Amino acid sequence: MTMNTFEIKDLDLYYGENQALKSIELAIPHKQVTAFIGPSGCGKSTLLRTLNRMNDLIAGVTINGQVKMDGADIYADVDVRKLRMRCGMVFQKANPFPMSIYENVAYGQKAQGVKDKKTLDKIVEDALRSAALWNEVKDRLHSHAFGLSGGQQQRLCIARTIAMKPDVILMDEPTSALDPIATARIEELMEDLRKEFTVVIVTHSMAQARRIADKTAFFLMGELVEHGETEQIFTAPKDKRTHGYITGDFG
Amino acid sequence: MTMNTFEIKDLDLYYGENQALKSIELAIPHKQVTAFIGPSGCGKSTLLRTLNRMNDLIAGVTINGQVKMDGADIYADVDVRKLRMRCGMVFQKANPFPMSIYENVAYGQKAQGVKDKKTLDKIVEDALRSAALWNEVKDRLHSHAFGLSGGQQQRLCIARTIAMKPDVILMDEPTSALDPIATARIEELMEDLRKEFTVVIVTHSMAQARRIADKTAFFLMGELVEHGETEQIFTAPKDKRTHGYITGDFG
Amino acid sequence: GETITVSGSNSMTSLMEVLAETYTNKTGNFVEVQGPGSSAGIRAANQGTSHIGMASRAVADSEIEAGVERIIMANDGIAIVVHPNNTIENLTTEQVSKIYRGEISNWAEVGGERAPIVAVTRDTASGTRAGFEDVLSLKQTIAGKKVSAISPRAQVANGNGMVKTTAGQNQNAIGYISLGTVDESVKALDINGVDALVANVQNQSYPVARSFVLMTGPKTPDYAHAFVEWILSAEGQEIVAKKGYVPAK
Amino acid sequence: MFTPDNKDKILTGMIWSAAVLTMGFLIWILFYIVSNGIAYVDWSFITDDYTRTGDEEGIWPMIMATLYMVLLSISIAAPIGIMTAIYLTEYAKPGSKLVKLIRFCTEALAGIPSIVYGLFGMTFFVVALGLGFSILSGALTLAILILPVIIRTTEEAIISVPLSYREASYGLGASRLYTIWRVILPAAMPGIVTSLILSIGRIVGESAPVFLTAGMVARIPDSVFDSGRTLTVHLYMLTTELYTQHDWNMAFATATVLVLLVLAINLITKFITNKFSKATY
Amino acid sequence: MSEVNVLVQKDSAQEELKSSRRRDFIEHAFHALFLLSAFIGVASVITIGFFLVKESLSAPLYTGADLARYLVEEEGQSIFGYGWLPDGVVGTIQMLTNSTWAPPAMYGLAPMIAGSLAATGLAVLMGVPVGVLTAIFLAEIAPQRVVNVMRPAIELLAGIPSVVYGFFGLVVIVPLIETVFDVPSGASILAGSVVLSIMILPTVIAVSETSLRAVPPQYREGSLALGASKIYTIFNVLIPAARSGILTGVILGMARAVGETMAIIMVMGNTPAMPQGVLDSAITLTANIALEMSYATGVHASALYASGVVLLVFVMLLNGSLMYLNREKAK
Ligand SMILES: Nc1ncnc2c1ncn2[C@@H]1O[C@H](COP(=O)(O)OP(=O)(O)OP(=O)(O)O)[C@@H](O)[C@H]1O
Ligand SMILES: Nc1ncnc2c1ncn2[C@@H]1O[C@H](COP(=O)(O)OP(=O)(O)OP(=O)(O)O)[C@@H](O)[C@H]1O
Ligand SMILES: [Mg+2]
Ligand SMILES: [Mg+2]
Ligand SMILES: O=P([O-])([O-])[O-]
Repeated sequence: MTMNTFEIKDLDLYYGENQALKSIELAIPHKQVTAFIGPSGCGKSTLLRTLNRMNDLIAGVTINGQVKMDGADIYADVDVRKLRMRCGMVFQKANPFPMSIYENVAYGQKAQGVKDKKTLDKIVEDALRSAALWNEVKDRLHSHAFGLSGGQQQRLCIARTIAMKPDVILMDEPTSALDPIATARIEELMEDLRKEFTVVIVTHSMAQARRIADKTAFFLMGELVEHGETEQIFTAPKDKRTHGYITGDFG
Repeated sequence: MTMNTFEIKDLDLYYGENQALKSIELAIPHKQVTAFIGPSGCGKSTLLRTLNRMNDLIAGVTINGQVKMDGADIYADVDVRKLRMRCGMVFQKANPFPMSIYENVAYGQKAQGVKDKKTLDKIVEDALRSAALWNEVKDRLHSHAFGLSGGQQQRLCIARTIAMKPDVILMDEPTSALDPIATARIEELMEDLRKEFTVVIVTHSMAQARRIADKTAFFLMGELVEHGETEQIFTAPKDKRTHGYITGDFG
Repeated sequence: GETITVSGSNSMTSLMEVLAETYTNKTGNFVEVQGPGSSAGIRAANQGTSHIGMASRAVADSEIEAGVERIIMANDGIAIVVHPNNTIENLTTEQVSKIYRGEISNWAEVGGERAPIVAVTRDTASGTRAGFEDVLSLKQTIAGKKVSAISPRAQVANGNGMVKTTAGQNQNAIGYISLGTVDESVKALDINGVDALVANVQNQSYPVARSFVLMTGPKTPDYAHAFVEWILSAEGQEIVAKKGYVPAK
Repeated sequence: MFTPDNKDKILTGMIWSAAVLTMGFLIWILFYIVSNGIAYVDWSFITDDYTRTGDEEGIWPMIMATLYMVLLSISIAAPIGIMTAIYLTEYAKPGSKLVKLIRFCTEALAGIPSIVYGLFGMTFFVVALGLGFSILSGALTLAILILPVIIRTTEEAIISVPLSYREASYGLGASRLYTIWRVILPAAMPGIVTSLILSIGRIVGESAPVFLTAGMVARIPDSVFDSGRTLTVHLYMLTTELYTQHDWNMAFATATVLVLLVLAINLITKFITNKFSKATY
Repeated sequence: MSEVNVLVQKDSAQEELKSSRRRDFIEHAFHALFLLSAFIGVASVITIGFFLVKESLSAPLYTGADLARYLVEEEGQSIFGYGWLPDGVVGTIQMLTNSTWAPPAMYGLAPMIAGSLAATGLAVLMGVPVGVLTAIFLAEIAPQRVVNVMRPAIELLAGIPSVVYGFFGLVVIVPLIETVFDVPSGASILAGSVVLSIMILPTVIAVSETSLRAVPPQYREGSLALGASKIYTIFNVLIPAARSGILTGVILGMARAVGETMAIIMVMGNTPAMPQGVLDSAITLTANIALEMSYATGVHASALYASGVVLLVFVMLLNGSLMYLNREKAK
């Protein structure tokens, strides 16, 4: 039996009147990479943001159904901040804070009240190493994060997330704004991350899903059409619509 | 001998210091569909906007090299307004004006000083027919354009362009914000357009390029890597990078 | 009708507006009254920018150009006012002068309770202030020029009403206002033992008084002169008396 | 003691107290003015003439003078301001020396204290140009004073017109003028209306530059060359000449009318802006 | 299609694309009109500056020649060291540093400069924190319903004429200060700055709120996704990111405070003496102009225009520092 980090049951989500997710049933396994694919507007990002309750920030969102993380219902008795510390998130567009590289990585720990310089130094170094960024920035930790290239910024955001020592990393199209070389670096990095973390990634590139994901879930207009082993989805889809999508008939 | 609508010679384009196009050499043939593909930020939109001098609107753009339309250098002694009337443009996000459907389509003609109601009525009807929108809107020509769906708005923008009786239609990811059904409608429409117009389309969907384009040009980081017959590009690319891109190794 | 322009003293405007309105209703000639201050009135008369200038103080020969005439239209006492709760009833002119010079700064020094004095004066554009300074010799010479001797620590109010509001709400305040505007919200002090009453101004026993002066120049038209004459007539002077000022005749 | 949670609580407390303080001041001021004044505001107070002989004590002439002042200054400043904004956004090369000069000057205009406008207006319009104390002198002075408000707000409104409209219009071969007239100005209209109404608020609220240029005659002006007393100038004069309880009541009543007027202007702004934005979007 | 045909078509195409001067005339005319309008603002500033400077020139000249001599001979004040400078410069220095305002003899602006600076400074000290925190409340904390009520209310605060504030200050704040601080007179710098701080609130709040709302949502999301609390996010990410906007609000508020006249006249006591503390009365540059302008002539009037120039310089300095600080940010 594989362990599941998330278990989603009968999840509906509305933006005001507009239903963006329709009775989603999905289990996301522990220490594996799960990819969400599907055409624009199908609800991939929405579902991802449901996992760390990022949708709480949007006014008028209604959620029905259940999302369990390690058995605990995250929409019931869970401290949102703790939940978000355990589910780190990396966004489509790298969004480092307007401060130094060091401050960016230390940010989450400082927000929890960690002040000790030694502890922070250690955490920052470890996180930057895990994000494969240490060698590139170790001599300019205190220069501004905006001086980094797009790909480096994205890795910085990953480092910032890793520094929180999360269990899960949620990524929303983390490479779609990057050039091929930077993309390749991030994908390599993900190979390492999967050893330690449960990774959920939204991507519009089927090639990418195929390269990095263990499991793939295909969405269409708010519905989860099909999910399963990545190889099976791409080579032997059960649903006609999945087939249509991966062969490029639409989207 | 095929005729070329555009002939681009040794074109460099800079946004300030930053070079976005590097010595582009490309001919765009008459009454065919040419697709620009390539990863995000590779310069597809930039090149497209060079063809009707839309980049003139952006401060700090420097252009070196030559773009000829039907033999006339469009960056030399050409009236920009006339050029733009001959090269209609359709954008990624449908952008109808905040006025009625009729006014939207008549806009370009009115801007040229056409006032006669009959003439305008005729032009509007013809354009809406060509854009396969007439049946859907003929009873509400004077209601607000924002009441149309996304796909209808995009066809309205195409109609607006056709009403100018252009020679060329430039399209920048015209379907990327649309759902699969609306996309299919636009692609059908393009089948008709190719009979009358030279069409240049930017798309991020290789499947779309394959479905609709006669010629395809592949760009990478500001360079034109390869161009030729669509079939040849997708089945027998000459450049390793093209091959990598279309097989999904990156992007 | 014609429009007659009158400008100058702020203290005189309320009286002048009543006169003006009565006159307008009577003759149909409109009288336009602007009240920025006495000095502006003198300047307006000199430059001929208004038909009639107003000053609520004596106007020296040196201040006016040839051809400008001065006509006293009324006399007015300047009441020295304090908060109604103040125990002081009487001050001498010398005490008042010292208070304003800043040499006396506590009510105890003049027989009152132990409390600091808050002296309130008018702005330097004011004729009331100039009249007050004249009577109490509050002038000094600096660099060969005559300037006010009122302490720069005295608060400056830009109208009779502002002085009255301050004196009426601050127990420690002392101020001076046109006698015609005194009411129960403040207490007018006796000066040198003489009550601040219109009658005492008339018989010249109340020392702090000044004249309301009208000025006409060579450019003043006849219909404006007619207005001045009307003010000096029995009918005009009756209004002056009714408003609480001392008629000139 | 200063755990992150406690710090949060303290800061949250500070934020709430600041908001409460702000609202408290507002309610205090409004309540004080209106509660003391509303009893004396009635129809005749608004529509009567103002006389010093005591038979009529209305504020009608001041309302009229205020109205004249508003109309005249707006009709001078609005076209200039809007056209300047158009120049800055649609014609001038961004970052050029000329734009920098114009922007520096409008910013300087925005920052000049209103008393300095008064000084200038008195020296220039009243004396040098010989316009005298008149509605015209006042309106010209106020027109310069509100110019930066109109320019800045209109500029903001024009800039926030989506680039896509511009692209579409130019893409259809429309000229710059046509694009401005048909697309940009209509879309920027709510912002322009806001700027005008902000300016009206400013005109209604100024005192020093008004009485230094337009004078203070409490009569309905016959023409723009007559002097007039605006409501705010009237209130200012009332406050410097408060003699009797009755004067106080009149001052509070005038202040109440002013506050209500400002409130009305704000509500009209909202209304018109909403209407325009519904019409275009 | 034959080659000849193609060539003909190309020729006509070339012809068609040639620029024409048809409606260009109207375009140019309007361009000129717009440009002309833009220059009216420039012309106004230049005219205002020119008039003020021209009218103010005789004051420092006079004070330079006469006053300096007087001060040395009779008051024993030292002005040595300046002797070699031109009269105008000596006069300007005298005017800015001398603390006696006694027209028509002495025109020291120091008390008014001090009064303006103290009242403005204190108002900023009190008003800015309250304003910025209220802006945070509106942008980040308050529920939409509260915002819908508060924002128009604050706009109303912005639209109330300053005379009304002055009136309120005169009858409410001034007596309040008398009782609370047990001072002889409440008409003081403190009263002035309390009134000013209320008056600058709307500016500070509106501009700060706008810039807080303009902070890209990615920053907020990024921070919250790291498990930071809302308050931590506000103070550690949002405020630094909105810094330049908040600064603009503060500087605009300061400009408003420096320029305020009518409210200040009613509550600050207007004493032309150097203030010794915040509970002292004081006069500002603006109040002094408003009080004396109506009658001043000659050198006295020049001195008032000169205080106008001083105000103008203040405002330009504020504008300049704003530009400078914002440029630092942009880097
Ligand atoms: N904040 C929001 N308010 C209202 N509707 C929203 C919001 N965010 C998303 N939606 C709608 O919800 C649907 C799903 O959006 P979502 O962003 O999850 O799609 P997506 O699959 O991530 O698409 P993409 O590939 O373009 O990122 C869309 O129809 C979208 O318009
Ligand atoms: N207005 C601009 N100012 C400065 N740089 C720009 C501007 N527009 C585009 N660029 C830069 O020029 C390069 C090419 O951009 P372009 O928009 O042409 O790419 P694209 O191929 O259309 O990408 P996409 O698929 O994301 O639309 C990018 O690096 C982009 O950042
Ligand atoms: Mg998404
Ligand atoms: Mg593009
Ligand atoms: O009458 P005054 O206002 O000049 O004192």
